[in-house]
Amino acid sequence: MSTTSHLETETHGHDDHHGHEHHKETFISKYVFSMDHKMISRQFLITGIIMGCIGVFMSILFRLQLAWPSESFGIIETFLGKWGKDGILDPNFYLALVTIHGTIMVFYVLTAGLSGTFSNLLIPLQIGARDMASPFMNMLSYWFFFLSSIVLISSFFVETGPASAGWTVYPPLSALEKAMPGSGLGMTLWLVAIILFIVSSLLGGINYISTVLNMRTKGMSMDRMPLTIWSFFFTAVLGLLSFPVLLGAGLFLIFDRSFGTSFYLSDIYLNGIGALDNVGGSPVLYQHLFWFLGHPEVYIILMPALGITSEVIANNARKPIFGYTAMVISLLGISFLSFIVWGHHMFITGMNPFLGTVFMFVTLIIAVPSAVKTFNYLATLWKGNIRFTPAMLFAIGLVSLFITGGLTGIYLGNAALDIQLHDTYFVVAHFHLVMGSASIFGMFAGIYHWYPKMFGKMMNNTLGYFHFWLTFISAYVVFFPMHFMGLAGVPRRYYEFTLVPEFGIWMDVNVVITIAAIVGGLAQVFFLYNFFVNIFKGEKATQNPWQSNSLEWTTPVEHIHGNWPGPLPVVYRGPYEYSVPGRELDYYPQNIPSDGEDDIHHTETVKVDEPTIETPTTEVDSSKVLFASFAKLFGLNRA
Amino acid sequence: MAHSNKSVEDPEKEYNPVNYIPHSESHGTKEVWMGFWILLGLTLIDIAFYFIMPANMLRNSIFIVLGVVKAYYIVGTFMHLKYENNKLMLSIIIPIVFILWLIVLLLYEGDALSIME
Amino acid sequence: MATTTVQETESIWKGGRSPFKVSYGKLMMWFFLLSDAFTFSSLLVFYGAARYSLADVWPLPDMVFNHFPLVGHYHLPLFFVSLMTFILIFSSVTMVLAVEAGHRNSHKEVGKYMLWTIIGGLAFLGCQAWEWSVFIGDGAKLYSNNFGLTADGKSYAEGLKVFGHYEWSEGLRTAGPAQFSSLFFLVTGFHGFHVFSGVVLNIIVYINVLFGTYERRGHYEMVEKVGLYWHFVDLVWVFVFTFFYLI
Amino acid sequence: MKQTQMKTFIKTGLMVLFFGFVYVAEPILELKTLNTELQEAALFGVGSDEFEPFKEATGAESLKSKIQWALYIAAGLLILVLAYVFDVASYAQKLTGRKIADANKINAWMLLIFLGVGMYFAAWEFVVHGPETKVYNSSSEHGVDYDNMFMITLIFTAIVFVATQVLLFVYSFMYKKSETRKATYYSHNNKLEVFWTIIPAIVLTILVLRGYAVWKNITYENPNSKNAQEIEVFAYQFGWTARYPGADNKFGAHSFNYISGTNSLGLAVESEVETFKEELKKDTSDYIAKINSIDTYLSELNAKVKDFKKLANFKGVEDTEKEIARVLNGEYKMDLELMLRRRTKQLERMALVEMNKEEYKATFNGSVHDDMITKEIVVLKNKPVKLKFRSRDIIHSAFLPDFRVQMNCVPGMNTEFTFVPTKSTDEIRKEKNNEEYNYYLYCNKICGQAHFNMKIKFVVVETETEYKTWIAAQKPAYPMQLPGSEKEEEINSPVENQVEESVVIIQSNNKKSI
Repeated sequence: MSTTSHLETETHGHDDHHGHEHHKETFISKYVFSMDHKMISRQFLITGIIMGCIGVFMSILFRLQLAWPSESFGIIETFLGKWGKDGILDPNFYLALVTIHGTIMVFYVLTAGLSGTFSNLLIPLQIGARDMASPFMNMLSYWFFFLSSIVLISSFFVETGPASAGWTVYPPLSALEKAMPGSGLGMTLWLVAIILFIVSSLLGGINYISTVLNMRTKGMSMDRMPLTIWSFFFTAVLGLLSFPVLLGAGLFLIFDRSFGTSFYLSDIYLNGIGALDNVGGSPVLYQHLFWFLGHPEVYIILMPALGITSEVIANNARKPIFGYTAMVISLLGISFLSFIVWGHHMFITGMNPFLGTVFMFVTLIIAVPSAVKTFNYLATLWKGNIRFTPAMLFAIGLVSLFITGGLTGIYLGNAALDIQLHDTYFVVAHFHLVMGSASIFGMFAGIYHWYPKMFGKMMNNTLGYFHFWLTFISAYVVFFPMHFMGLAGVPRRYYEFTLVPEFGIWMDVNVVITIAAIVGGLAQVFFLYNFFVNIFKGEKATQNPWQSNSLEWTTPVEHIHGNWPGPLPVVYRGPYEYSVPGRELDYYPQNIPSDGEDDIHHTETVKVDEPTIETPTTEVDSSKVLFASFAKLFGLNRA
Repeated sequence: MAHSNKSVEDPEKEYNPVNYIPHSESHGTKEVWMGFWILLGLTLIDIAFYFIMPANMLRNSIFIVLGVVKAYYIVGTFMHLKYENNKLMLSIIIPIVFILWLIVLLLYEGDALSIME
Repeated sequence: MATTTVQETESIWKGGRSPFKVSYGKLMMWFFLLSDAFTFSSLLVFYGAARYSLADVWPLPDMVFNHFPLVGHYHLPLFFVSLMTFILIFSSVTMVLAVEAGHRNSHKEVGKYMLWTIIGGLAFLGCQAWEWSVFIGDGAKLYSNNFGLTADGKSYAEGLKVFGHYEWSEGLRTAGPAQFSSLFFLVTGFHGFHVFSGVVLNIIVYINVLFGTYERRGHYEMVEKVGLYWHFVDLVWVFVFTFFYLI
Repeated sequence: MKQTQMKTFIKTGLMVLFFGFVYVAEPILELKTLNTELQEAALFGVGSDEFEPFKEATGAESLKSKIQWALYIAAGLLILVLAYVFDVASYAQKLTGRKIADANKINAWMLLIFLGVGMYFAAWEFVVHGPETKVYNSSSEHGVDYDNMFMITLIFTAIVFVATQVLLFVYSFMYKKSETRKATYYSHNNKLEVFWTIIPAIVLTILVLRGYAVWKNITYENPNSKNAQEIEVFAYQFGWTARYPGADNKFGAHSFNYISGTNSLGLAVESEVETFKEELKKDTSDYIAKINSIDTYLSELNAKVKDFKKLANFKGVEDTEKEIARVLNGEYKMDLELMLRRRTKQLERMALVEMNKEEYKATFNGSVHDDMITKEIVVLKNKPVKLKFRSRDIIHSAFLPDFRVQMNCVPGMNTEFTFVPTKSTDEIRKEKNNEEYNYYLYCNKICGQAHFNMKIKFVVVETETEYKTWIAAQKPAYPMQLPGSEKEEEINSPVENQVEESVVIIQSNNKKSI
């Protein structure tokens, strides 16, 4: 590119943004208002980790209450002040802790911290782009997220306390200021924070989608994209289509709260006030709109973790991921189905029971693509040559947790079984395993795997192993017994269980769970130390420490604007060509031309790209037919 | 974008997808005015039905169908989607399925709510 | 790139180019609009469900939106809102013409049509302001309204003729479902907010056109992007018109 | 890992531990001084109630909690030491070049051990906690279907669970890294993939169809729905009341507009409604009067402040000044206006209903006068019962875990659940070997601070005579007034009583804990 074009591009900045190596950077433009996707991903990650610490700490505080109800804990008074007088947690604040723990973990850690971080880091690097399509919007996306975090945290310093109607903030509880203290200013701040978050996710989402579609480098066809990119792509689509509905639901709720409308309110008599003048609304409609977001949100959380796991497992097992096509189709299937099943969260909320039947039918279909993914992971491990890096261990942990938590979904998706299990600890166990722990594990796998790329340093493996084993064991000890509590009908969000002998028998289990939770929380110290100290003191990373195929490892260790110093790499094959027969090295980077084939426009020779051990058969393969129809639909061509 | 077009033409230069702006051709103003008259006509038909027919389910469905037809002309002609790549078309239109599903279920639910009250 | 069409479709997903043959900016605008369509859908679907559940008591829209400026109390349902629709569609047309002129790199024409579009948008906003003020004057509040009809009111409404003079006396009207007015305010307000931001964007683009920014850049894609947004606003209005006024 | 780095880690850990120790030790010292204070108090005869709750309790309790914290910190230390030991090994390996510990092998073994131990504990859980879970121990008719459904699902999922977990960990172990072996290049097998797509699909179809049958029979096609005994369950923050339809088997009409201090369920009792209307009218005029006399109110408040200042009642001064601020910034007036609007609207709504005179009269039919309001729900064994749920303020969820019954109570909406109890309270007591055991209906939807204590006793009696005696002992809440007779005085609002009760429990609970 000539200098004139540089000048031109700088005058209208949104059109071009790469090749700025000579561009002078101040501290602010490099570290604070950075438009470089790698820096933004680091910002997302660190904010996410800080929010995660807050969220986990809160969970430990309320676990203390559950294990030793009405026992005094100095730590509770130290941190919560008037809400923990004499070291005893206030019942209202217990609900606030539960609510904010949920909100932080779901939105701030697992949506922004996981998908925000890795989408930003990996999308440009793995598809061979200089940066995101619009770096400016990318920056805005982070800063909206940051602002949103600040607003949410600030609700702790409100006199009436933060929102405490559960993370789903069902009206009328969340809509009536007099129904509980947490529904006052704290709730307003919650809504403001979530709306800012929606803006952030929207800006991020459209950026990720158009980057993936438009900015792949030469040869990076859709079927050569790493599964991480596929999962980020679908995640972005889910966020793009579902968050606006939450915006609608939130708008109605704000109007109900502040302007006296009755969208969700009807026939209410409040103690101390009398009959309210709201008639004709329906709280069930809020639940519909909320869960139209809420269910895809579950997959927004989980899918990036699954994508990261695919990459990490294939890389460390030194094998191609088993059934790439099936993996993509099941991601697509999960994304599609996640939009039409939201009602399984409301089987017994007064929704028309016939709709319950409809939702049950579509819900259980989701188990099929999930099962396919699991089996494919197992087949990938089979006859591999597995290297247990901490990332790999976390990926294996994810698969294990995903199986355990996913299977309990079959119970909850069944309307009949949900009658007993709804809102009990069974639900808590289910979603903490399948989307909580599993996604956190995916996030850790990603951090351990791409840390060398993010910071140019290596993390310490030993600390990583300790971190993994303690976290893994405590995750199971915390959540596995909860299934049994739930089956016995122990309701969630109860401040204490001692008042009823029926639930009192679970006290010893509660103690075990709490101790495991504390151990699990402390185990994160290993990670935090490992993470933050190695940024400065870690061993310098080599360019491709994991002998990986994908493009991000072809960039220099030191970050530069525009990612590649020379021209963009050209891609010749899929990302999972590990242990290709006849090759000395057990990996085959995507950008290395194979012999006798350096012109990618030759469609005939592309066949060489996919060496299969199967002998070509003439019979029609049904899955190929399925893929072909998809391919036709989206113009995907496997040459 | 002058320089980007250059880079597309010149294979030696690095290809830059960001600056890729396809040659957008003008489809003339004829179709635009055509679209305008159709929309106007449909709106007038709406109004005609409004005054001629008594309010019932059939009339409502006519309105909805006409609304969808109007949407087709706005999106197709004005927003140019008819002339865009058909994959772009599909990726915009397919997600609308979810909205339809939401509409069907919530109308059903609204009906059920009215019975319950 | 002298390839035949067949080969081209085969290789468009191969990377190194846009598979949709659009720039990233336009793609982003499309996806933003898709997202926004979901926002509006959630509002309108809620409207549908609420209206369905209150079908028996829902006020008749033609008994409410039957004013026309300067003519006084004559029963003119749909006339004013048709005018608003016409204004918005017309501004959409001028927007397309601006885009089309942009394709021809005709600096002057783009400016001219942009100006017309801005005027159309402002006119629409003015109409909406007038309609709101009449609506509020009739007794609509965000949390209540008096558009329900008593038994007498119903027979009076049935007897009303188009172009006929009318007067709501005591006992004809009563409290209607609050959702009627609150949804009207919320949805048309949200739409009006979109129109307003569209006008602001149009003005920014217009100023850039006047300064020749796009001429220097060599293409008028910005006009196209803003145009997409503007048409989307029009699209939403089609449905607002259908659901709030017609049905 | 560099050893220096490890050292830093240990150092930091020790620092943290040191501060932790100081944190723990500090109150122990404090406690001594507290004790002397108490002794002095005893010596010089200071009233014990002044000191009692605040010193002694916090001291001992916080010591206890500090000890717990000390334990956690000790656990943390153990972990640190382990990390150190482990890392010395790897450092020594680097130094000597000999393999002392192969992390890859260790982790592979750990995974295998984890599988074994984990499976053992999973089985242990099933054996030990399984029986506590009420599966195959339901007290209702549909509970049997439910349990069968559950068992089928459990069998399918357990098989998949064991198989996949075993494969996952065993494969991980078997195919751990080896220098001599190369991974097998095996990227896909379409037949296999189709196979494991179809198998789950078939299994899930079976589950869905069965689940559909059970769900349908419980909810919208419940055969018992027509002939069931109807009981209305009314939820409010934080408690429940039940209403029995009485001899005529018909519930009287109700409206949330009619809810008043003496008519907590908002029943259409004409006398109640009339008096309540008068009350509301009085309220409205009161609010109007208050709005009109804000200035006098303000001067009253100012006078009050002066009085309090004279008395040196700082709390009073503060409160009154707050109130003055509220008046000055208009909040006071806004609140009053809001309340006025609410009352006016309520009256308007009541008037709207009254517009149709005949229908309005018809709502006050006789069926309300034999309705009985009770503080517990009593039903007869083996007789279908239909619970009709209503909520006064926010969403609650009626949950009877023993019966596999749950349904949300939504304000402005009527929900219901029909089921047949098959096990009486006596039977379950015998079964549990617990004479105190009771069925309860709990709240299972987050609803505020006393959510965890919102329950009502649910009794299943064995015989019809028992049921009849109980019913006979209940008095109608609003008996038919014979013209000229006095209204019964005793009937208080059961709802209000219950509310106080639950608040009291919270307070006593907190006291106990302090």
